[in-house]
Amino acid sequence: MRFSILVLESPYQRQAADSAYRFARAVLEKGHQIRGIFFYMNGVHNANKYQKPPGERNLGTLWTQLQQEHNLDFVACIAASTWRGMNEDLALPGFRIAGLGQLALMIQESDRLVTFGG
Amino acid sequence: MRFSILVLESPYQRQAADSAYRFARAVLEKGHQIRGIFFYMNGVHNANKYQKPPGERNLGTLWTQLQQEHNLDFVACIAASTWRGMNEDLALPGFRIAGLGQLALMIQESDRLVTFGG
Amino acid sequence: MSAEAMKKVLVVMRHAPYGTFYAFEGLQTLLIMGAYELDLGVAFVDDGVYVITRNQNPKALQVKQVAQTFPALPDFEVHRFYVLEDSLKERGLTLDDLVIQPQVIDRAALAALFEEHAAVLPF
Amino acid sequence: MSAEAMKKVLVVMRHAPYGTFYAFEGLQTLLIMGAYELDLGVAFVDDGVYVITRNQNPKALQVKQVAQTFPALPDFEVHRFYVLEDSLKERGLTLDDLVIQPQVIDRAALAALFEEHAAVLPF
Amino acid sequence: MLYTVNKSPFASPNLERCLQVAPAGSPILLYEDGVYAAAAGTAFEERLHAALQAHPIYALQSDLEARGLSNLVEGVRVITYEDFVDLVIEHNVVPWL
Amino acid sequence: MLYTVNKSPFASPNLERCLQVAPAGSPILLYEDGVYAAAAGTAFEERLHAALQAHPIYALQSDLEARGLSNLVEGVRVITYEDFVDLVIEHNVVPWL
Repeated sequence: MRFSILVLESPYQRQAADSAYRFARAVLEKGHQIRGIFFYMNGVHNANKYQKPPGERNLGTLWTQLQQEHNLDFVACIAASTWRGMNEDLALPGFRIAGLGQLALMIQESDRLVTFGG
Repeated sequence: MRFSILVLESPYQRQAADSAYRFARAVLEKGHQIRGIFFYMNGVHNANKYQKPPGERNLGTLWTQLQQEHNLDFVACIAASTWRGMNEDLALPGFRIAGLGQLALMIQESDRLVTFGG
Repeated sequence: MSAEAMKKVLVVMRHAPYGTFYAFEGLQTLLIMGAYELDLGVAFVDDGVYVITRNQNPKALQVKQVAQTFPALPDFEVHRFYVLEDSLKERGLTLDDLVIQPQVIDRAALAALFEEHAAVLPF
Repeated sequence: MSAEAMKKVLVVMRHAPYGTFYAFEGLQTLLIMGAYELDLGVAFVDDGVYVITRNQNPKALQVKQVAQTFPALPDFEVHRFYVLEDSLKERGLTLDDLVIQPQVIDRAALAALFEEHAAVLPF
Repeated sequence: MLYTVNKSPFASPNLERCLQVAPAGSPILLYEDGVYAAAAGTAFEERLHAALQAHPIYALQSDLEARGLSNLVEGVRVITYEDFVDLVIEHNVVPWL
Repeated sequence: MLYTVNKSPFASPNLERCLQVAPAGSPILLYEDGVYAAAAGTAFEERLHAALQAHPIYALQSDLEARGLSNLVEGVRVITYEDFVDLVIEHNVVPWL
């Protein structure tokens, strides 16, 4: 079965981004597919390459590893990024910045959409 | 009377940062002093110099203007910034990045602390 | 693509406007996704009914008015609107207080609506 | 500076741990601010009582355990701890369930506590 | 103390919890989504009416206007940000976030 | 549909609202701070007990463990993230955020 995931919150303020990451891992570990993960609203802060939580899981690094291991499609919403000061230069490898249309495509091409938010 | 303000949320997800800005403006318009504004937790995203909400108030610009007009002390917490990928290079003019001790000093040297959060 | 083949997506608005930006971002989602081959609906539930009340004026907040865009949504291929009856009543609101006239549904109808949709997007 | 001249600051924990990071950041605040000339107290109210419950194990979440640091706070010059009686009762908790033994206070005492403090920091 | 509440009474128990703690006479300020508690005709009106017997209750004008709320529970005092500043000068703040 | 709830029942009406909408038989998943609803001995226990007559109710193990919750309302089923994935495969999701 093919999943897409929508993330609406930044790391380190609310648990949503952590939950989304763990859900994504579990989907892949069970042998299912992820069509894409769309980072929207404060979710775009997940892509920040300078985040560095001392002595804890770095959610940015975890996302990038997950993306690279499984060649996933990670999209940070371009509008939400522009509002919040996220851009290509600040983004971790594996994240692309593109429009909400990508979320529409993910929904079209998935069996399930699961949203994690505030 | 001397105020300090604590901001716990980023712009554009919840109203807290907008409310803090308007409260700060009102304090100054009434002729009172602001000892400092401390940006903590997701509040550090207020300092992001690339934020660009199309056709709306740019809270980063508004903060910078306010800081410059009144020579205020704006501090983004260094720990919260490190976690979230905020740093000197990404920060707007007028924001400095420093420790929670600055919040302690603000509290010591103010008559009132007002917190705006999620 | 025929309407029957289009995937049904329901945006559920449950947050009041302005205090958070969920309603604003849900609206952006509706405006964009209508351009894709999706059969879009939107349901106003709990504080989400406040998203479409009349007379909103956020000029002093310097943010965009949210409600005014909803009447234009049919031009963006969003044609199905629902509001939970109990949510209106709890807030003392009637359809006259709203900028659009969604179909008023009860809780059982809302649950049935969820069943009909391939994806439910919460805002 | 004498204790009498020190400004009294009350950190109020009202959020449960882990679902949000308010409790974690409130704790960081206590750890740092004790080094300054402030007379610090902390009150656990509503879901904030869950911040100091025993047996927390967030290893699977890969985040730091919050409760375990509270017993060390006196070393950081935080000496006053309060918990709202009704908040404990509502959650079926007693002092035995907590990692520290705050002073149990009722609502009137909490309100009086607010009055005594120069600043109230909500987390 | 000035107790401030920024959440809708339909989405959060914060105002109710705050009212249980605030001693009679303490002013309550509703702002952001907290102003929905001031709207007349809702299921919360009776609770707010009771609270008004014990507390001065203020609601922030710009937040009311943004949300299109003009028909308010009788007794609620509409104030500006400048009045908010005056209240904070008069009373220290308990932010019930 | 699988209804998912991530807020504490003491800090949000979300679980109550969700239960009012979810038809009998629909599974409910508690995760993040939502797992506090599964704790035994709280003021919410009776409500959850009633809900268990109508719904299978699941709580996420890692979120329970993080919060030190092991004494749960009888009938709540503790599941892993992998079980969560299975539930989503079986049922489409209504996230009651």
